[in-house]
Amino acid sequence: MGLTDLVALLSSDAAIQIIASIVKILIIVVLCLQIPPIMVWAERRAPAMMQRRKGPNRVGIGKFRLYGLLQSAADAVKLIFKEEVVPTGANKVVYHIAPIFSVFTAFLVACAIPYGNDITVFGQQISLSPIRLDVGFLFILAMSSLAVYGVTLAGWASNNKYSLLGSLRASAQMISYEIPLGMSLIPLVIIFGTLDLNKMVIAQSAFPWSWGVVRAPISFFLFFICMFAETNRSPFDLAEGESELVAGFHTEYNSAKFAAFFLSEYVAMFVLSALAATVFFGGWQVPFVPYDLLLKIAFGLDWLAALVGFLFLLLKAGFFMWVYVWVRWTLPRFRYDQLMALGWKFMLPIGLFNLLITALVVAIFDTVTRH
Amino acid sequence: MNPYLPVLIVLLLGVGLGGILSGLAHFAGPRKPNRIKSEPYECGVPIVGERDKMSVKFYLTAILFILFDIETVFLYLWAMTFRELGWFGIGEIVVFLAVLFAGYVYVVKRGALEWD
Amino acid sequence: MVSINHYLVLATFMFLCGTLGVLFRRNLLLVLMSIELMLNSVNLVFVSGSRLLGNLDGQVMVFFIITVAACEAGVGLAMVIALFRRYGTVDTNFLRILRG
Amino acid sequence: MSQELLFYAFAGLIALCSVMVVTSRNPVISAIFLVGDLFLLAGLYASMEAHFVAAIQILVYAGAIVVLFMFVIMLLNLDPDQRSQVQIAAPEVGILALTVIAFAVVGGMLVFGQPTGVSGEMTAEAIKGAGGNTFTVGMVLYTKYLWPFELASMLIMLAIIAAIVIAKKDRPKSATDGDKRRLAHG
Repeated sequence: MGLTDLVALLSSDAAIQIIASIVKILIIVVLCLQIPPIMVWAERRAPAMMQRRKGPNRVGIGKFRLYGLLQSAADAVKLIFKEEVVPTGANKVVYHIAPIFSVFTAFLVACAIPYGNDITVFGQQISLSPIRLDVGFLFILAMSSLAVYGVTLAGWASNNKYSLLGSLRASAQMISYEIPLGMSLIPLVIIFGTLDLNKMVIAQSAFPWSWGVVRAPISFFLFFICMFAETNRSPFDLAEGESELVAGFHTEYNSAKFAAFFLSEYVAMFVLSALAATVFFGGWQVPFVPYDLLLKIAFGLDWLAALVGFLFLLLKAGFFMWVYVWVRWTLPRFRYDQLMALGWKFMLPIGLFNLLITALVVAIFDTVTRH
Repeated sequence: MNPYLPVLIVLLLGVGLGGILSGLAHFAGPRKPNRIKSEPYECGVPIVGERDKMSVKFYLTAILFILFDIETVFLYLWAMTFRELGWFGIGEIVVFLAVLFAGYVYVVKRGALEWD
Repeated sequence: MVSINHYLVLATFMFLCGTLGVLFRRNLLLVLMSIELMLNSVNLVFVSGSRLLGNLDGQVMVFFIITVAACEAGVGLAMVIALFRRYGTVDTNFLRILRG
Repeated sequence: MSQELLFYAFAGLIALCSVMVVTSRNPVISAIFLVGDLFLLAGLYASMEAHFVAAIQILVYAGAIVVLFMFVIMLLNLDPDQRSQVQIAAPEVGILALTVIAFAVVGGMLVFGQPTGVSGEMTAEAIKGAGGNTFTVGMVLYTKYLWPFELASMLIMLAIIAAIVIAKKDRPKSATDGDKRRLAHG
């Protein structure tokens, strides 16, 4: 095969799409790999700030200490070179595949978020969410429901009572809050009439008064609580309440396998933050600057406009990531019965109520505008 | 291009990455296992008792989860067709939810959601 | 082109696996899982039929089957738990003895 | 061509997973293979443009039903099956023989021809034009299958009640919340 053939093959429409999707996926995966180090750093510096102490500030390159940012990198290297200890009596196969389950579900969900409006490359329309499906919404819910397996299997395979109890608590909590999570998003499907996340972002427009949070405030309230419960974060972190369960389901995991759980947990946090930004806060829309105007400002270059939108999405998601850290160092932990009661007896009825109210309001609005 | 092709790529990549992390754990670190080190963690004391049998509460939570999950899926489908069905759809879904809500009230009354 | 025969053969094989599991496994949980396998093979036939005939009823039917499967799994596993609590086993051979 | 290749890959894996579900000695391994089976089936559904069914296959089947199985396996904390001396009793063998014969007949029929039927108009293109797979499935469900849909709610409600009646242990009546509080405070 000559060089010209190769060029012809690579510039065919299908090839451009496939190469583009591989590039998109790699970008998102690399982005996701950056999240844990940055968040670990934030989770050390933030409480230090709140408690008037310094936090990690030593590790750096020569004289440049970068506020201790490299501490996380050092930790990552350390984790990889630790000895792996598999507890006796563990189910070896399941013990080894549980972290894999956690990691790939987290990445699948992360790739389904729309990171920008469609752009045109070599005459091909390319969507800026690596996985773009008509049922994108259901895809995200489906894949995040698979995340339970990583937790359950890890706890079961470790042959440790703390692990088992922690994993059962964590998975019961995750599945309990999946119901209000799913239910809180239904009103938005009613309002925007689509399951495609990018279409939802476009429908929200650049103006905050037509964003999801204004149109469905109760939904946002429910979603916000579920964000914390789904990721087992404080104040709902009983699954790893260190005072009673050592470390929860990953008590027996160490070295790089622990890092895998760590990674998927933080990616899951990022995904929920990005989902909140996408569904309730206009996603990649720049506030008050409609996309057409943005395109004009960006000299008509759609990739530049998309990049700006991408940065704004990261900013919005980053805000929620910060809220995660903030809440962790502010609120005390719930009790398990309180957590379950909150999910089943408070959020579920409110979710149903919210759904019916939204449906009624939309239906009345439609009926009125039609006449 | 098939829209599911990226799903496959991400799946392979994710599994690969997880596998690499698992493999690193195996090969990068030192390996000096001994009997005491690889005992299940019990705060440093000899293991007490057996692994507990879990409470049936977890099972009850899971079964309720399944049934309400199905309901959520029905609701998603309904939300998609909401504009088309209008008031007729609302009537349908109100009947559907009323029946399920009766079940929910039974669950609460029966105390299946109490954790103690 | 993948014809409907391909799907039917695959579904047949899955159904056969499920049947074997139901008939010969002694663990009640495995029996229930085999039933799920059989239900899934039926779903596969429904979806491929729906595509062949250009008719969405098949997909709606799959939805109903999944609903029924969820209810079946819930109640079936509740019975497994009740049996285990009373007899301390989920072995079908043992449970058959009780029939007298 | 690539479609066929993909189908054979998926079908092979599905067949393998199905066999493993039935033959594994450890129920947890069976459940993991069942998840694999469901995942791959969702892939096949997606390749047949049944996007909605593919999504709920994972959301409900893999994400909920098998989780329940997993919970029960952990709840019972069973030992892996002792190599079961497969009990071959007459009724089972009879049923098996009948099933195999039935499937042989089906297979023979498949060799000689393809099943056909009255074709409807919901081809892949028509569905795309009518608002996508999810929307059209929803319309069929909420108009043509109105009564089955309402009956499904009854079924779910009954399942909820039945599961709780069967599985829940009754608490001794005396230990009401008030009593417990009194006990807790001495």
